[in-house]
Amino acid sequence: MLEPLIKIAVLLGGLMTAAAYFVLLERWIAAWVQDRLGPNRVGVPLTRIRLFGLGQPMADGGKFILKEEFMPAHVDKRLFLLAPISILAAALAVFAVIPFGSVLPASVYTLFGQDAATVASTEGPVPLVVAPGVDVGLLYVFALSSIAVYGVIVGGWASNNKYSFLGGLRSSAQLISYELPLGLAILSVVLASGSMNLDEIVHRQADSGVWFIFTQPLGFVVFVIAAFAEAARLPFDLPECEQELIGGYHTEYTGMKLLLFLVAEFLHMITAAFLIVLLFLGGWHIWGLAGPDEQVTWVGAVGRLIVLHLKVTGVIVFFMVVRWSWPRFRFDQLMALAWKVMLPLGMINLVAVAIFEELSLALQSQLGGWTLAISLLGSWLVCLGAWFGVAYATPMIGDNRVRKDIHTYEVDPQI
Amino acid sequence: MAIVLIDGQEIEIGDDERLNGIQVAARAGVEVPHYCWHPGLSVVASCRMCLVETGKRDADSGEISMLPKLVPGCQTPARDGTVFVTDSEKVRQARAMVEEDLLIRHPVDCPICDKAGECHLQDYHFEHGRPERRADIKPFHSRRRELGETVTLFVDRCVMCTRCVRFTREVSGDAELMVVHRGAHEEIDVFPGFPLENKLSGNVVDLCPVGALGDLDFLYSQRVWFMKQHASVCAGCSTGCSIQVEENQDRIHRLKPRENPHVNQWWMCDEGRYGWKYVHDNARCLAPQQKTEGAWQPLDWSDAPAVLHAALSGENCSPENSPPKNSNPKKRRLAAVLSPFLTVEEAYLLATYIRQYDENAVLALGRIPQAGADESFPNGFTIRAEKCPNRRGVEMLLSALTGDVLSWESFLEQAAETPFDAVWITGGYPPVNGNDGAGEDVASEEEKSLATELPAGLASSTLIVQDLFDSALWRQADIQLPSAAFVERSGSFVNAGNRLQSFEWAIRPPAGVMTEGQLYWRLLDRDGLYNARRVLEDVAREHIAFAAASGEIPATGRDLLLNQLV
Amino acid sequence: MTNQPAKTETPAGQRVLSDAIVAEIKAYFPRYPTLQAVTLPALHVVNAHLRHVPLQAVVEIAELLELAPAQIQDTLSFYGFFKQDAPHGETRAWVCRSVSCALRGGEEIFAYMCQKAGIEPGQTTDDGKLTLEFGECLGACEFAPCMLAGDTLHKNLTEESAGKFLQSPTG
Amino acid sequence: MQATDPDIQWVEPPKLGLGERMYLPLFLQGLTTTTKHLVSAKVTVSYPDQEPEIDNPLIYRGVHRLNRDEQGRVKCVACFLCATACPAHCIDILGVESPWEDREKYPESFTIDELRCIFCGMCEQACPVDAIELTSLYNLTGRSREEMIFDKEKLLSVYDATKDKEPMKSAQLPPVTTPSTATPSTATSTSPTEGGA
Repeated sequence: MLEPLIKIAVLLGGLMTAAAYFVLLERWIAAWVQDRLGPNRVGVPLTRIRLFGLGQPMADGGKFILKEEFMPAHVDKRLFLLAPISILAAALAVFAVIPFGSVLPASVYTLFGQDAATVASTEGPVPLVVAPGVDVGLLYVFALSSIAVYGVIVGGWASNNKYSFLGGLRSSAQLISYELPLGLAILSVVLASGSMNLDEIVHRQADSGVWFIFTQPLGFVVFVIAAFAEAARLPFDLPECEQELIGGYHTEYTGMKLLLFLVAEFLHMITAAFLIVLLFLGGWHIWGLAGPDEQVTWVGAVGRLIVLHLKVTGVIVFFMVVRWSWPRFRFDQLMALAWKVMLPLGMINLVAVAIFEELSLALQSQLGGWTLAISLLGSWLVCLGAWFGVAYATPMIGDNRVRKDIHTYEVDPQI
Repeated sequence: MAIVLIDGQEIEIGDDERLNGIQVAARAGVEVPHYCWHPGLSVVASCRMCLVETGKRDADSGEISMLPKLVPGCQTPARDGTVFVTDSEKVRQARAMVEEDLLIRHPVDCPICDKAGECHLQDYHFEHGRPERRADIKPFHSRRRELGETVTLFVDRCVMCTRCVRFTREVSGDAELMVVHRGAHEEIDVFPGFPLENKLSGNVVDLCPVGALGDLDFLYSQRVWFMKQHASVCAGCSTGCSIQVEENQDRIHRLKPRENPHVNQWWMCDEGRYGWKYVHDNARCLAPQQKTEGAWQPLDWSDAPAVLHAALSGENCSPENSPPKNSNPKKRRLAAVLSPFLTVEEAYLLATYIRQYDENAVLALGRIPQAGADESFPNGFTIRAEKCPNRRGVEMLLSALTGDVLSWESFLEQAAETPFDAVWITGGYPPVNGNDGAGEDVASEEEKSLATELPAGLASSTLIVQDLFDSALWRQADIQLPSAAFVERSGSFVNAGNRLQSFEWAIRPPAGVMTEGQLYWRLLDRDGLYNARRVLEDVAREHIAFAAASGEIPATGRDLLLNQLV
Repeated sequence: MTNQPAKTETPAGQRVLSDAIVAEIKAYFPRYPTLQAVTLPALHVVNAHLRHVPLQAVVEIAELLELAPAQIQDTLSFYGFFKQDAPHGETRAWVCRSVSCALRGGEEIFAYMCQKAGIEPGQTTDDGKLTLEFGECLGACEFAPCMLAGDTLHKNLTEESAGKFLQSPTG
Repeated sequence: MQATDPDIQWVEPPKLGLGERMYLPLFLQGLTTTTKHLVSAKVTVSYPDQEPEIDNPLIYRGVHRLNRDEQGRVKCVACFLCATACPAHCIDILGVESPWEDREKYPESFTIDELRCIFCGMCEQACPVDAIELTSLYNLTGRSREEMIFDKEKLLSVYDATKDKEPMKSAQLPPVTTPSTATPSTATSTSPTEGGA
């Protein structure tokens, strides 16, 4: 009973701290990309020690907590309060099934190798996931991340403000649209790994030593783009877009309630990064660290932990750099990308993965070691081919003027 | 029909029209630059800016023969077959040369010149002058001398168009201005001991096409491009000159005449020109007040309808309930005095409001301020002795409503016989001790006595007084309502010549003051904001005397006796 | 910077036009269609009697002609002939400085005369006898350099003849 | 506004090539740019620790000053051209007749709301007598809004404080002449473009 509570405490504390420091990291990267220094002045309070600005998250947090809890008069008060709570709860609950490491050895003595006592003991190694062994882990992640959209829509609705509401509407349209390619990409991973348990999926990659990014490059691309959109990160941050919607659904929020929204957003990004790493980048696996969980030593466990978190951090840094690399999509472009590009690519990928899986089972006996090479080559060819094909074939209409040949309803010119 | 050719464009003019080249060109939409020519003055053709090519088209053959030399457009009459060319290279060169010549001796101190922004020298130089300067001119300060109490002369800025000299000789008739040392050293001046001090002196500043003549009242008070112009009507006397109010941020800076051939031509008198100062007087009444148990209580405008209802009908009603209309169970005797400073619309609205309570309410014409006698000038411009703008309008309205016009004096007599229960007196008179700009006290004896004591007969009535300034009436009132000055109102005045001119407000009234029209509009429970146009339509529909006032009123006003048998 | 003109009433006692002058001016009235046309004759009459046209005289002429003083002054100031500040001498002499006379030493003669009389060009001698002025072409180029003194034309001026003239300047 | 409004100018969208449709080349291009900047040298000046270097104080747009003429009087002639040019409407002038012989008009009061000012320098460009100038003083601070409204005395004191370090930008401005000397000089010595002030 104690074990899950400890894990939850560690996870919650770690996630909150991580979110706070990712804010700092985001600001740093934003500054560096713009040739600035970024926050570098807040260090230890009441001293002149600056620590490169590492005290900034504390200052930010303090500021958010001390800000006036303002609630505009025109909002729906219950929903207004419910929205940030629900979005943060959903964002945190996702981490119940996401392994934030591999396993820890069951005994403190298994520092470098196994000893007989451990092997003999009935207790297995401790899995670093709050709810281990959930066989529908991916489904659970999906379900909960869909709940996040409620927070956004409810927040926008409760704000009783057209910009907020527009943000909420955009968010719902965007999340629903991108769940399709996201689902297709995940489906192909499930197909390849044969499980929906995230731990299993990682093990499958670790055991074979071939990450799914190598065998399903197209799926990876689709998944990453869809994950960006699901996390509402630039260039897909249309629900918020400060320039158009002044913050979108959280325009009316201040203080702690705003903080909850912002933390939830960063948690979405962390979730997305974890999923990318777990599904396609081999999770904690790096060549040399493979092996069954039961044989994990302390060195191996810590190594896996570090590898996993380095990968996740790398993906998050990538997220942040991308923010400054590309301009935001227009909403019609966003939808065109989802339905005309991502969805076909996801389908092609699914079919291709199914065929390769079937073929490699069939050809395994005849070709032996070559199976893998052929499968890799084939998947990359499919990736490039599909990409070329879809890019070439997709109708791209940039002209949004009223077409004379299509009947349009008369619009009141006053509007 | 005579046909004149302007730059190849055929313009038809009437047979009895006497037009010169500049006027005909203006009809064709072609502007011929000019300094010395002014439609209200004689032609001297001295500035040479309006030089054009001219010629004649033979009526039979259609052949055009041109004069070899340029002629001044202002001096060339347009007849049938006359040809003007205003855009040839020759004409352009002539204009550039004139501009260059004028600027050689000009101080170019535009930054400190009040005329900058409305200066013909600037405009024409920009449009017709040489793009580059050939002479080595350095800016210098113009010599300056005062011509009189109102006008100052910046000697070196002058282009010697002599418009001002001709004005004093032909329009005002006093001929104070002259050109001394005619020739290369000519200057405008007054004869020593005979300064420019006629009652139209301010007009020479408007006439001056450059910054040579400065209005001492306006001097340096504002740059012209900061001011906004509003067409209005002068309330100084019953001539009702068409004027232009120039204001910036609700502060009047100057009044200028507006061309109106039926009323004031191009001119206005100094009395009107400088007579607006009381609008910004600190002594103006600014807050509505109500006397309760002998003490003054501030009255909120939103409570005013209920309070006025109580005062007129004699019955109380809470401010929450809107006062019931047409309820006057006690049959009180009411009267309203319609000031000659009210617009036609306001007078009509007030009369309508009072008659809701007492259909036989006595309506009287307010006191008519008089000063001296009518004063006419050689060209027909008249300054009237009646120092109010709308006596005719109120009179016509009164005779339409009651059949005859009850004067202020008769009203006071009537009040002395049988006192009224409530009297609504409107004012709007400029301050009693105001001066006409020349320092003279224009207050009559009657005005002075009114300022100190209340006429008998009004003492026992409930008095509602609406006025601009403190007076005995104002102090004795039971309800004091501040009034708006003429530039703050919208409506129409009917001048002594029965010409109705409509105008819109130019500045907003000071904080706390509600204009008469707005107040009456609200008292009558009409929808929206006060709309003088709609009220005038009502008046024109209901009263035959105002029938001519329906439809759009032109900027120059409309003669109410038009098409009427008088 | 500013000189505010003050309106001054003309004291009746200080009138400068004698009855004789007024009568002489009035004699011109029938000869012209309008009173304004008498302006120049009137100025000449006054100048002939007073040897200048003071401002007060302008005011009085204006009264006579029913005009404003400014209108008289306007005309007067055009002519360099009329002096206003002080009367010119009994004899008024114009030495020509136009081309012909200048070429034949008119300016030198003039300078000589001024120096001899002890006055500046345009000034009157202390005894009030003579005023020396530049004149533009007198139309007597064949006698250059020449001088008009009063109504007399002095031809072919030399230092000698000029000196003689200065001793007894008569017009 | 309706889509059929004739005032709308329709712009043809650019035709996307295959590379643009594939997103990848442009994506890499953007990523290259950001990555390059991520590691490049930073331009930030840590202000209180580190004083900024002003390359050319003559073109720096800092706090305003009102210049004085040779006699120590305010140079301004109250022509309002700065107030006219000012896009922020932060200059307020009250012009009156000057008490001096050689000047017609001068500012009785001259105030600049430094909080409203956007330091565009248009007042400096508009001034015909080079009376208003922007100095290189950048550390403009105050404790109240009132303190940041600079009146004539304060603006003149800015001149007194900065005149040694920053000479007037047009010290060679020809002196304003009086009418007697204003007759055009004999030779066309100066080219038309530099004639006058």
